[in-house]
Amino acid sequence: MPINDEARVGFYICHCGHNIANMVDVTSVAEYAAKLPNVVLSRDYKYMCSDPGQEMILKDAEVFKLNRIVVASCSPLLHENTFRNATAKAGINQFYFQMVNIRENASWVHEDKELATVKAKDLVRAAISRVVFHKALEKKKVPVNPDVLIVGGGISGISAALNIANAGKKVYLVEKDPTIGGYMAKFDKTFPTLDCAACILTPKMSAVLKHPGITLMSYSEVAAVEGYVGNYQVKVTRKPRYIIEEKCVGCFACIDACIFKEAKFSDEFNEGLSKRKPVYIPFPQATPQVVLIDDKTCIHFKTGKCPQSCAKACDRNAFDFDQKPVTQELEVGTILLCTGFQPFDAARAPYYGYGRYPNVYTSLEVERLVNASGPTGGNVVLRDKTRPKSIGIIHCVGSRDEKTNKWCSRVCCMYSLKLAHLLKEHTDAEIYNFYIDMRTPGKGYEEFYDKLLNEGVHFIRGRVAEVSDWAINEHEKGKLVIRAEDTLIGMVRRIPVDMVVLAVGIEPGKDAQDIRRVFNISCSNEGFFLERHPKLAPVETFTDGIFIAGACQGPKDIPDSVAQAGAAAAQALALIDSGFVELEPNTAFINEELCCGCQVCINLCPYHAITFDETKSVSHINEAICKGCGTCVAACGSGAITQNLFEDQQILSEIYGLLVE
Amino acid sequence: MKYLYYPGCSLKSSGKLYEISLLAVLKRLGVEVEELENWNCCGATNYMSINESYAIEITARNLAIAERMVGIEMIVPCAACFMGFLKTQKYMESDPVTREKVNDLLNKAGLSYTGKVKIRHPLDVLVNHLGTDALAKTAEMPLKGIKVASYYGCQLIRPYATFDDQWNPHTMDDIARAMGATPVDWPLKSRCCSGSMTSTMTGIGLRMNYVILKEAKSRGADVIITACPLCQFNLECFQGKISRKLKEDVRIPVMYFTQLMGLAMGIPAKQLGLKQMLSPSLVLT
Amino acid sequence: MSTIENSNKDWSPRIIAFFCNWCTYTASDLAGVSRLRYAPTTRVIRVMCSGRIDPEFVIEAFTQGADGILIGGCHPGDCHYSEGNYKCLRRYHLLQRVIGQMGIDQRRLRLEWISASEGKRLQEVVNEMTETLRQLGPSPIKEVVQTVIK
Amino acid sequence: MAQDKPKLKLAVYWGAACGGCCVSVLDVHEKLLDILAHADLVFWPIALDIKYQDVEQMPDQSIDITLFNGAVRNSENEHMAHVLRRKSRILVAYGSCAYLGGIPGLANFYTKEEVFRRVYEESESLDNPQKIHPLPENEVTEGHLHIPSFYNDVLTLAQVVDVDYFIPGCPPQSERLVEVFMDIVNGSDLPLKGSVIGASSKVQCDECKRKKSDKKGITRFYRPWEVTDDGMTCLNEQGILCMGPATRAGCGVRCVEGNAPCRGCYGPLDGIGDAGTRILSAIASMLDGKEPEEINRAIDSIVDPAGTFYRFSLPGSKLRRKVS
Repeated sequence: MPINDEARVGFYICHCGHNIANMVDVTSVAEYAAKLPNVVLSRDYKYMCSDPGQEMILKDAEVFKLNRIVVASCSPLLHENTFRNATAKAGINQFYFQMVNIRENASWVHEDKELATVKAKDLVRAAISRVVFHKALEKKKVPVNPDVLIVGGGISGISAALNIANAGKKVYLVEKDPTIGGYMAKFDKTFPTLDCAACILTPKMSAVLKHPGITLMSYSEVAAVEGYVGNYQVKVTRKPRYIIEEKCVGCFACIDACIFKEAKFSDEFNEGLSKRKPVYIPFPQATPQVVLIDDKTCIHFKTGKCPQSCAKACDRNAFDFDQKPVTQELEVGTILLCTGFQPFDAARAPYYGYGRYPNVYTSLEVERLVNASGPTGGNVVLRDKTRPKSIGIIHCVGSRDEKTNKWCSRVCCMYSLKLAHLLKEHTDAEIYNFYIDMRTPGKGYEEFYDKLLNEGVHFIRGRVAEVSDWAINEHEKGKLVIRAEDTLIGMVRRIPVDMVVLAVGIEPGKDAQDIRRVFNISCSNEGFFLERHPKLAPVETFTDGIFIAGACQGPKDIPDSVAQAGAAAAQALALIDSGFVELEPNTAFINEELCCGCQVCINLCPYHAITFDETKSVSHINEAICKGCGTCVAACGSGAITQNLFEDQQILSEIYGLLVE
Repeated sequence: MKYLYYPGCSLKSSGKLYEISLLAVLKRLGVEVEELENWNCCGATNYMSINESYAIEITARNLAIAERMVGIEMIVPCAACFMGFLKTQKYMESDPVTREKVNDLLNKAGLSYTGKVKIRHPLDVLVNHLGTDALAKTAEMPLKGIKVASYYGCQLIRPYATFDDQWNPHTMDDIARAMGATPVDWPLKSRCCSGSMTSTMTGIGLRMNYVILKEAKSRGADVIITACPLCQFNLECFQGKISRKLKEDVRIPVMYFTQLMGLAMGIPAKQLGLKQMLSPSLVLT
Repeated sequence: MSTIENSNKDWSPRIIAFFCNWCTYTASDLAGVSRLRYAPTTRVIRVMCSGRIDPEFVIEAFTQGADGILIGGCHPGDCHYSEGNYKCLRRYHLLQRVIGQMGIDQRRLRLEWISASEGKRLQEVVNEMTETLRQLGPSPIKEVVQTVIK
Repeated sequence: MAQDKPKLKLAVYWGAACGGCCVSVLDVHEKLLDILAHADLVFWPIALDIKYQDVEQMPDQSIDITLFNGAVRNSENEHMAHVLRRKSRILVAYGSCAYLGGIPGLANFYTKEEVFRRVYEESESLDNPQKIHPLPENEVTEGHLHIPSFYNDVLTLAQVVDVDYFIPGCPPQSERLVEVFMDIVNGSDLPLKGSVIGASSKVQCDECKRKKSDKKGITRFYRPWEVTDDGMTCLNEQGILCMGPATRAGCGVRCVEGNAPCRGCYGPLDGIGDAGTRILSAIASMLDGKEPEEINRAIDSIVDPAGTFYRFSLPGSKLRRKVS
């Protein structure tokens, strides 16, 4: 292997409290490193990332004339920047630094201290062997476009949009549905304060609409995203409403005039509990207040033989039956994803009879039933219009179950309590809550549970086995029988009720995987968007400049979603107000002296960063476009391409260091 | 169309009428079957509860013999055999230790099994392969006005079968409908018939059969149809005793779904074994 | 000689693992955070994308004494750089042919798609590969390369 | 003038070679006279009757330049390599075999036993019922006989002795030889020790006149006779596997000019650790297909991938030979 006599390496190994020191013999690694070529200094320290730890690097660099720094501690994804900054402060180019991951990659995953120590030594040797060949590089600064894209107009997206717009930035809020508001708009009351959801949400919805800094793009979806942090190009496709949005004032004359005198199509907003016409508005406070036509049910689109009475009733000529999807391009610097969740499909738990017994409802349907603006005007009646005298609420439907979703959906216990209270209030029925564990961690939540206990609601602790109409006595005739183990009394119980409410859990949205691909972020195993760090970077993603908030990241109630939206907004604003981003200089470049112009590399680049210069007959990489994957480097037969930070010699030295003592 | 056919012990003895009627119906439908040569017990109940690996091993032998008939799927009508086959396949597919052990034993016997045999229940073949439309065309004497309670028992569709909805199975209802009868919706389709408990813990066994018979009757069913020899046996043989003991008449015809089909197809009752029934099945004819 | 051979434990293979920054390296971090225990046989080299992995790195690692090489990238369709993993896949398959012809057991080189959330998968793959290599025994490559037979 | 200077002493030797390199020296044609005007040939087995003993008795460092062609295959090759190293001021590995192992180096895909079995037992033109193999040492009535022993591994010259320069090519282009020689005669600054000389610092494609584009997307490869070459487009783009993208130029793109794909005899550029993996990676980077099946279908159409990529460089590669 080639050598570099100039390099003077300072090596530091971190105990990370006991996190590393318990499984890796840090003193022996430090002693070992001290004897390696180029190493001038080797130390171990309790917490390298602490101020004294970083301070130590600074002082040593001066005293020992260090020009390379290697720190063995945690993952570079966590603290590489910390130590690069310390290196820079010590007057050494920050890229003369290499980090060794002996925590996530060693101490936390191994059980044999001796072998873990051997592994740590190998990794340290590799880093020292590599850092010697590092080059001084500069981070490139690029300005951040201050405009922000927010995807999803539920409570998270709305909150974030207002936060950012109030800070004077331009926001594009893209919502796939015809209206913003999300699931919260469907709720009657919110727990634990029982304030009316509409009363607190609709002012925010109209604030979004009126805010000069917010461009609301409803009934639209993001089709493509290109670019990088600070400079994203986004394509948004607006679906046709067949109504010119700017002209419609929401007078609803068209709806009255529709050729369908009676509404006959399932109303999505009311969870199918009522009907709507082909021309409709999702709900009275929908924002924007613009009607739309459902082209799957509209006679005009189905047969072309409709007198278009709706359009004739419009005195503002807002109808345009020829509308097509329109794609608009936006330039933004940061993106917030607030794309929410989907409720668990109760039909996937067939033992509870949803879809089979009409009086089995999902919690969301019941939200509409108890809602004063719902399909029954808040009058809780069954499908046969009778009022239930007994109601069973089954918790954890689809949640905490190996067969469906393993996770706790976090909101169901609380909303079940809320529904129990509201149903009791509306019907005075006997209410039975079937729960596995009652989870009420939140401000005022346990108190709310206490309140319900005193309201005479029954609580049965045990997982429900099935809901059926199998009556074994007169008492059960004509009822739905809930069979469950009552673990507190150690018996199987049969509770006959008139109505069953299934507390369905929270799942990743059905388009979460598509969204993830469009925005180039990751999902966790269950399909929720993956945060950069579960504790320290809960709203960041692995793609710089893209943040996540709300239930798209994991089950969350309204207060948590709003808080997270605030956090994401603050992160975006911090990025915008810093004015620029520093790009990792891991781009590739072509040595024209060696390039033969074979053009093998050109099509490998997904960003079209490589172009062929006809006059010089060589290829050229535009480093502003290059994202530093290094795919072209490995393809070059001439070895003419070099990737900064990942040069062949650096990687080969690392391999050599790992394997050869 | 040709299938291999694994009858298992029940269809040659207590469930003889199942075999007779099944073969008659398949013949009428033009489905050719060839009995698996030199077959042995499927390993259900006794084996399975005492030594599971023996049960798996002997079923694997049947699979290995079947695998020689490349490309042919095998019909297994008995619910216990059917589950035993699926269980064996599942174990051999997912557990390398079992697979290795079983293969060793098979090799010693000059056999081998690579997992290529597809096991099908007659319900699966009839509904998902032939289709209810084709079945309906064969119903020369549609069973108009007859209300049928379909009863699957505990092991036909759980936990391994995929040809029907495990929680609310419907293939027998589909067949009944195709035969012109009216299926009744009832919640005990796949409740346990108590299996062999009718002989070991008679009180409990009878009680379990009682709830099934009673519920079917109270839902207005004229007949219970089933696809399991043991279910048929329990429900039919003990209904008199149950009625006497509980002083409540829960008697109702209990027949194999294939017998019901045969009737609708106009196959003479005798060829369907209906004359050998204990419950008053002939009222239907 | 590797440090592992010097330890008095039973022989344990050395796997050089090339992990892409966005998926598999993150998965290995996740395995760490989740305290998933696995065999201490891997030595990870982080690259930005599996597309950066030059076949020469693999051969170099073999000649320097690696018993196995594990390449980890994002699942097809999920590459952070759009399609780098496919380019890796093409090189991998061609390289597999060549190492096969070179008399190297092809099980010594393995490519796995492991996403950022699949810490568990990472654990399984490392343990599986360790077991496979244990059965294959120490790689003869380094010795063959260094010992000229006249 | 040149005549006033003492003449240089020049030697040419062949190890495991086909003779082509020696012919390439002759191929300088009338330029040979120029060379001989400045140099005396002191050793050249193909042309002059000078015995090994004569060379062994020459004073050390007395030969100015030795062109050693051919790989090191047996004890005789190795012995002469050591002798010539000692006797020469400048030792040049001349041609692909001495440089990287060359075609004889492909024998490193086999062991000595396999080679002998093939040659002395299985060869179609053989009549050797007793399966007699040559013995390096043999006692006969006339006395003790010995022949050079055949090595299991084919070696490059540099793996045996210290080499000053490398001139690649199978064979090297004669013009290049003259240029190099005249540079030495004219006292030009000699390149850094260990350099590859008489060749370009770029790869073949740089000099290749065929039209190249960024559309590679190869779905299968063809052997040259399987398709009609349009004579204009990059051969790889036509699916004819050409080693040009990773092979040093300097030959004048002779093969491609003759409508045959480059086989890689000039070896890789400076700083490339392994010629085979370099071209492997470049070729794989031109492939199309995202499914392993598609990719493998394309790869199936490469006849003998390892033999193709390491055609001239196996002994000089990282792995050096087949492992087992």
